[in-house]
Amino acid sequence: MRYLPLTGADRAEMLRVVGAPAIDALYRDVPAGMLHGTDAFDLADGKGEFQVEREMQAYARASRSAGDGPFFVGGGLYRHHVPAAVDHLIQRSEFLTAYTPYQPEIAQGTLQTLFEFQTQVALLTGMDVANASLYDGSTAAAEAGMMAVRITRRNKVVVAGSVHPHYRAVVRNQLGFAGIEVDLAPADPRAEDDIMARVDAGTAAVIVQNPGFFGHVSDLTTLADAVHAKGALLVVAVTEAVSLGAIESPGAMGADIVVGEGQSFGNMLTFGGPTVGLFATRSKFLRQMPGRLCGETVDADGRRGFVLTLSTREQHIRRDKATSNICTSAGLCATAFTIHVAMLGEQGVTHLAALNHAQASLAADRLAAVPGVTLVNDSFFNEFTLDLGRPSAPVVQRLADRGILAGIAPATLDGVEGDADRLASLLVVAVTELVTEDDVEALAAALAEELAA
Amino acid sequence: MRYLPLTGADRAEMLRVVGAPAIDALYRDVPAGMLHGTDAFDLADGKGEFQVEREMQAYARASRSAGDGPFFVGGGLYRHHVPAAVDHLIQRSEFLTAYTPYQPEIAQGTLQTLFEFQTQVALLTGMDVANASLYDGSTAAAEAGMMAVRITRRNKVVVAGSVHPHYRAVVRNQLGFAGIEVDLAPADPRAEDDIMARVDAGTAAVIVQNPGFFGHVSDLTTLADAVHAKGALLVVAVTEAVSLGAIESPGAMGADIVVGEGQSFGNMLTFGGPTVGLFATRSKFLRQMPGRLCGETVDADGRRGFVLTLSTREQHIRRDKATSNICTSAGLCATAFTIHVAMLGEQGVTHLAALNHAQASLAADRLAAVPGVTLVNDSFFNEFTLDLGRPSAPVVQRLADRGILAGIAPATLDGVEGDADRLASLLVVAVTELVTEDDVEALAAALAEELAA
Amino acid sequence: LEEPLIFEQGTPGRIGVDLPPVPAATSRLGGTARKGAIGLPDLAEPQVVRHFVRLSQKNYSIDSGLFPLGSCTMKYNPRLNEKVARMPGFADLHPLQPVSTIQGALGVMAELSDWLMRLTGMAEITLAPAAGAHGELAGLMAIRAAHVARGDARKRVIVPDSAHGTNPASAVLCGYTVESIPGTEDGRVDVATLKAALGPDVAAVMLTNPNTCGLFERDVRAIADAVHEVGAYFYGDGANFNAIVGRVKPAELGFDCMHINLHKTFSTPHGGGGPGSGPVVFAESLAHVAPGPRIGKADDGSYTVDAVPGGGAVGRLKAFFGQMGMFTRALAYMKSLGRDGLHTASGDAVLAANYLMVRLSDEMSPAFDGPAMHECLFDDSFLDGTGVSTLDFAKAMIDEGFHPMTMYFPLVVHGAMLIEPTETESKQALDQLVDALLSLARRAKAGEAAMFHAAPRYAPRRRLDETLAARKPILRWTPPVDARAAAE
Amino acid sequence: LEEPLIFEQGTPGRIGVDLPPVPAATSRLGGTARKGAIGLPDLAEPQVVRHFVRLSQKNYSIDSGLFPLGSCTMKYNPRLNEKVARMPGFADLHPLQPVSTIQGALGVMAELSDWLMRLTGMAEITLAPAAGAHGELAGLMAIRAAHVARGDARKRVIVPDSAHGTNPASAVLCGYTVESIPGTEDGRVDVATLKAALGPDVAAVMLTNPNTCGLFERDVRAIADAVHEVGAYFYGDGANFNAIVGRVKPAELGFDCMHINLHKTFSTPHGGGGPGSGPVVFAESLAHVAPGPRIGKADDGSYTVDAVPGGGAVGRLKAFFGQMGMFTRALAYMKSLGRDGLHTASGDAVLAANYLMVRLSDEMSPAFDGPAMHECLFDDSFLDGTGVSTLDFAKAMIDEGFHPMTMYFPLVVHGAMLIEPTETESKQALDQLVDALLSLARRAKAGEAAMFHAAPRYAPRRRLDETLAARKPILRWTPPVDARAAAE
Repeated sequence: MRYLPLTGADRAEMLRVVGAPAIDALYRDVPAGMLHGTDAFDLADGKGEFQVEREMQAYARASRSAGDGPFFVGGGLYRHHVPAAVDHLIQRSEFLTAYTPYQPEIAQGTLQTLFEFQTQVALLTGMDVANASLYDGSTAAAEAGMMAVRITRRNKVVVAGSVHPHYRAVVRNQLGFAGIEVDLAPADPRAEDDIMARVDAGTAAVIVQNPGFFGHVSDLTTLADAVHAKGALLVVAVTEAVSLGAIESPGAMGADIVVGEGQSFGNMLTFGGPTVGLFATRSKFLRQMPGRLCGETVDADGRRGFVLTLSTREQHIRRDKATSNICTSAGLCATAFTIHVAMLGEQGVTHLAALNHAQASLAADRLAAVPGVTLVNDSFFNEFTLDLGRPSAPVVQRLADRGILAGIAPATLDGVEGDADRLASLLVVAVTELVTEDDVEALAAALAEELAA
Repeated sequence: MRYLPLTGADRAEMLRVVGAPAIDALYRDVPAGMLHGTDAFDLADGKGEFQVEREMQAYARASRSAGDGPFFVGGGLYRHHVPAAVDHLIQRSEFLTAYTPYQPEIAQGTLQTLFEFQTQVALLTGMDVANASLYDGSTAAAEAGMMAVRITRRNKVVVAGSVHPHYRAVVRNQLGFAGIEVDLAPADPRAEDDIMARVDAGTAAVIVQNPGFFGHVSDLTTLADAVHAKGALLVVAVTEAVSLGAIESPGAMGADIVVGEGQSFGNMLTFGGPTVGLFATRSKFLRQMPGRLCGETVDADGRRGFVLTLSTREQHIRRDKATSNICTSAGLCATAFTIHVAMLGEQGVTHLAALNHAQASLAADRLAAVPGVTLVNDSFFNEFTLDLGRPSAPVVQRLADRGILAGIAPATLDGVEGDADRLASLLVVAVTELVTEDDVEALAAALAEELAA
Repeated sequence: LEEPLIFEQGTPGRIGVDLPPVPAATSRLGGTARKGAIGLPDLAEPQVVRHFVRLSQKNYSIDSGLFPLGSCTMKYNPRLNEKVARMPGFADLHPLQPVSTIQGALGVMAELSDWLMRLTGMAEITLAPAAGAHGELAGLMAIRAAHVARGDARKRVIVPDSAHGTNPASAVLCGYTVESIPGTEDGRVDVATLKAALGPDVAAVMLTNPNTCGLFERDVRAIADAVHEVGAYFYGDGANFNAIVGRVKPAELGFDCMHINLHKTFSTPHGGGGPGSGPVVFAESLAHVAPGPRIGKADDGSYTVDAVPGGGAVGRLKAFFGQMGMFTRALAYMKSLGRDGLHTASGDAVLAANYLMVRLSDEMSPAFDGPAMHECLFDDSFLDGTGVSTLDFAKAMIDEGFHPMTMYFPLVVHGAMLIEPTETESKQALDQLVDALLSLARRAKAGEAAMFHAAPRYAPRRRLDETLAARKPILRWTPPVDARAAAE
Repeated sequence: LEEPLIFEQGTPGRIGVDLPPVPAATSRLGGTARKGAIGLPDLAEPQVVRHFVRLSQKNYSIDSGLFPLGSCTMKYNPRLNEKVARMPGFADLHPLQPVSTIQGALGVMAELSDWLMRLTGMAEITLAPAAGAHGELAGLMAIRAAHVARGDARKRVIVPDSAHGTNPASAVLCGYTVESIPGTEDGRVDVATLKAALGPDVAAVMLTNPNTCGLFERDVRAIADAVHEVGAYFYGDGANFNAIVGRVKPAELGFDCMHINLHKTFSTPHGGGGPGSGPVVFAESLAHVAPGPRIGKADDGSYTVDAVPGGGAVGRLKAFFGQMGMFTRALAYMKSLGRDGLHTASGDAVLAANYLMVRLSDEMSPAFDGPAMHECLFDDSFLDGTGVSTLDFAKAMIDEGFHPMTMYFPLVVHGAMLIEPTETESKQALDQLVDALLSLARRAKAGEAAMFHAAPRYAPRRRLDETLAARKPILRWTPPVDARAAAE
């Protein structure tokens, strides 16, 4: 077997040294009858590389990948161009096959990268500090809720209707098991929420999303003041990190904690995972922050170096007193994020954001001109909501059958509580720099036909 | 522009240091009127990465790649499985972006790899020494002819009908310009050549191919003796390196020089280039050998190390007295070869060869059973010739239109002199480990239909 | 050459990514347009590539040498897996596409689920958890949901003191209080101690088997019986499943659920700390409350996304379907090895650990008797009186060209050194490690403490001041003061 | 850690590539089946990967630092190009497929040809040559064929003594005798000397422009006229085209043909010594004898493979169509830069060389006055009396973290040091190089010769004994004697 370097002779010699007659003898602590040979498993035997590749390729070809035609699906994952250098670099053995940098002297590559990641996230979100990544945006949102509960010693979290349905479901589930009350405002396609009506003296945090799931962008300054006036924290979720290049940062608008999905930078869609959870906050909340942190220090010769730090917050030191149970981060995805943002730089991030916004704006105008279609949003970044005037899910399916992935019918999503009638006719459309004018025309034409039918 | 790090400010400061008013001023030695701006070029301006990728992808999709369906084309390039680790490793910056190892202290990676390559090639071919690669098999064959002329001080080279038509054309062209007589035996689909009839006292070398272009494998021992008796050298070309795992080595059969195409190990088809030219010979001919050589030595601390050596044969030292004009080798392709052969090892090379041969043998039986088809070869490795009893070129085209790439119609090839009538009906079919039984059935069925039509 | 931070290399006027010009369009940002600069540095592509290549060269990795981190399972990461994960049908696929357009991805999930359930003997599975600790949480949620469903909500979770820190942390996150129980002299759970701790308010006992001392909990069946007797569930921490995969079915050991670390047992890369993937398998006892996603098959053979058992008693664990990029890698790995290869792999891993344990015992002090499973544990008693600590010993390994073992874990052993070689190291590589460690142990005993204290000397950095880092945290780059002043 | 040869790591019984079993089939090998073992070592995949990762770590590369090898043009190699070259429509394509199935590849060749002809102002092209020297040969063959076609076969080729060694070697290969002419005091061809050497038996004059001293041959038009006057052809060595691309059209300089190194000017990677690609462009004067392959376009817009001009007076240069893998990379590069980017790139390359020349002149001795083109040349007079040679100076650069410059080339300058920074280095990187070189020069002059003689000290190897290697060549591994004895 190609991955196993021991030969029969090696095994015999090693067993001799160990003093065991056979490998099975080393399993003598396994209860009788429970140590099996291969026959006990109704599974295939090993295969050569090209056979496995062929089988996996067959699966890959059984899906319609995003690049196969017009594509407008967003909803928390966005199809952006990732420069070839990013994937090249994260495949370097030294990044790909290293472990968590517990031995900093021989892990400065990973550590300095994480330090740069933390800085980039802090800059983009307008916050003081960021951690070295969490699993994804949805679990980061849940962690933020729990952190707010720890900080405020209150036990209720309010989740706005602008928040991604999946994020809502994750927050409700995770906080629910932790014994925290979760007040979910209904889905809010028209940004009409009066979220403050749900905030009371027991509220630890209000979680909003910007741009919202339906695309709205909001100035959160007033909301932040109102939340703070109630003694609660404002948590802002950002599911499209590219928007931070065009929209005022959550930090500047008064957020206490910013969580986000960083997939847009450096990471492919990959069917939704792995991605990279962003988590940033104010310095004063640092020690209540979950997740890994990388910090600057000096070595025995006085040279600058980086280490994992403040691990007294973490489970491997604090066990049941830890700020979170998180052990694994999104290291490699964070590395990809860091490299892509480094390549873009100030100019690139702002240009990319402007390009996305302009293309989306043009596409919205074009699609709103299709008879029967109404543009729901007065404001948006690169994703907006259309009202088709009829149930959108069947339309989406028929367009998919024609080779066009038109977007998301929100009524079909887990976690999207709200006015079912109002939701049923909506279509959430994302337009990134990879969408061409031809793609928009193709969608407009097909949509016109479907709606005329 | 993303590849150019100088900023406007950098340029201004550098021009100040240089004492030039503008970059154009540095071109003052260019004759008047011949220094142009961009307008002088009717070409496009620069584009972003995803735009370029899209344009190149459009070209890539305009071809029918080998993996898109049944595929039986060989003729000097073979579609084998290359393990993913090979391509991963050769893309490492330290291999990919290094130069020729002129500074051995910081190029031991490339040098040790080349030393291992030379050893592998020597072992596979059964020769004493091998160089660090030439451009490809065809130019290696021409180099062998010229080397034989240098060694024997004779001026004629005989090329057998078993040799690949393109190799024949290259040898004739290159040796012709060098003033060497080239005697080309006609194409030899049935291995009936009496090549010795062309060998005389003025003959420096006889070049044969094994397995031949049409697939025959021959025991060359008797031929080697006869060639040597005439005072000439036997040059054996091997275009399918995998065959060396199953067939007695050319060295063991008496070859003086072995040239070959190493693409089968480690390299994709890549439309025929770049590939890797193999060149091996006897120790006594070492100093007449063309191309780069890597040798073992020690460093100032007595540790083993590797350097380029015997460069007094080469053009950068000897100029017009060099053994060849070659400067660039196939370094990275040779690295891929080395890694793949290292992964295969003794067991893998022989197993792979046996697998190719067995699958080809079964496929030959199946295809020979198609009405109207005759198997021309009594012996072969993984490629054989069928006689379709009618012109093969139109059949190949029609099968291609049906999605099956059936092989090569040799009559269409540049350099394939011979009996046109006999050649016209032939089809050369290659079967590697990547050809499935379904592929063979598909070809057999389609061929039966075409021939019945 | 030192490599500055990317922020110290930027110069305005450069670009690393060329983009088409922005077309004229109506702004829809309203009043929210960004007002200030972000503060990111501008570099060209060649500079960024060189920066990260140079940084990478400061890392040790499994591809550069043996990485015997106990409990971390640093095995070889096949390159085929990387190639497969990047096939456009997996990498360029969105989970919110219509189900008819994601059949291949669902097929991978279905086949992966099948492999994992057959290997563990379990009845149900969720692929959603993003990592092992997330899987623990998912499993505990199911346990809580099961108790709640039968009107028997419970409070306590019992965890042996040798467990990973994630176990108690996850239990707390799930609303439980945690009780830690000490192990026996021979490094295992004491059934009597456990029984004494059990009671009707105990929701679950979490057990890692093989445990973090590298030992198989030979009383696992008795423990299971005791746990079940009080109506509690038996949670399996599958972090060490690699020792027994293809040989032992955790369901037969009595576990009600278990998470599996795809990045340990099934070779997906660690990537400097993640991403991971932590599917959870469930026995029949918990199948009725297993969380989603759940892939089914329609009559026409197409894959479906089915409703979650128990009416969603355990809700969504994570957005979308889980770590698909890890699923494709793990499935490619399982298909490559097959049941025979997996059987051989676990055996080789155990053999290698025992070989190290026996050979290293010449100079080092094993914490417990064997046989070891996939890893072997030493305490620091062989260093007594040498002035060399476990930390010093580990740092000295760096100068010998090896990554150190896991230090000071598990907590139950003084100055613990936990060594896990995995099955993908050759005997030559194991022998090199043995030679280096034995030589270091002899040098420690010979009074060369100063050398150990000075280690590492041949690494990109000498020992780093972790106390300083924690006392005065610098967690991000900030522009130098003069640059800020100049900008004002 | 030292890395043994792969041959020293093999153990029978391992496999690095799993393959399906061999089906039963009739052997068709006749009597030729291999009798003995090949002698290759058996390793598992993880061992092979680690071996080559470790070897790679002993290499310097453009991605790890500045690589100022004059005349070699070590510019950044974009990763996009690698991605493009691996698209299945290019990488998994066979040149002997029917023309209808290779339209995309032919399209790439057609567009690449178009770019190269427009950039050079030339009329015809062949993409076949595998490298620059191969291109030289192709160009000379065309010249010979043109002379032969008009019944005027000639014997001599004139080459300046500063030329690359490939120039005379290629001319000899093409059946010519070579005459070398000395340059002027200012590093260029002397028109009078050249004219004196010309005669009716001269077939061609080969000129590199910019030349290997990094200077533009300002009399190129006068030279061209003199060459043409005697009925000879003017061959352009385009190795240094990168200095003038997008600014100067070689056709206007009077060249009849010129080869282009795609791996220099157009960013395809050097790969440790290749592969290269050396297309040749031809002016109208030689278009009638240009060798193939030649891509045409049919009325329906499809691409065709056309007959070669001149009835094949120059025959096939190489099997198949040339280095497609380099064509795709070079075309991706040209499309990325565009005419504007190419113009900027050549200007930046020239600016960087002049900047280095001026700044280094503080301590080092330029061989000639500027302006330099893409590279700058120093002689070793600044080292007179220091006991430090050009070689010592170069090796000392290694310890400073830089790859040395080209040494002892061109031959026309004593102890030559040829420095080519390229346009892909930042000003910061250039300044670092300047600082290091100036410091080294000062240390040499300050009498620190011993440090130079001992260099390099911080490389994977110290200075290697090249004399020993050449005197007793060991060009391959052979099994140790005892192993061979044991096997007998």
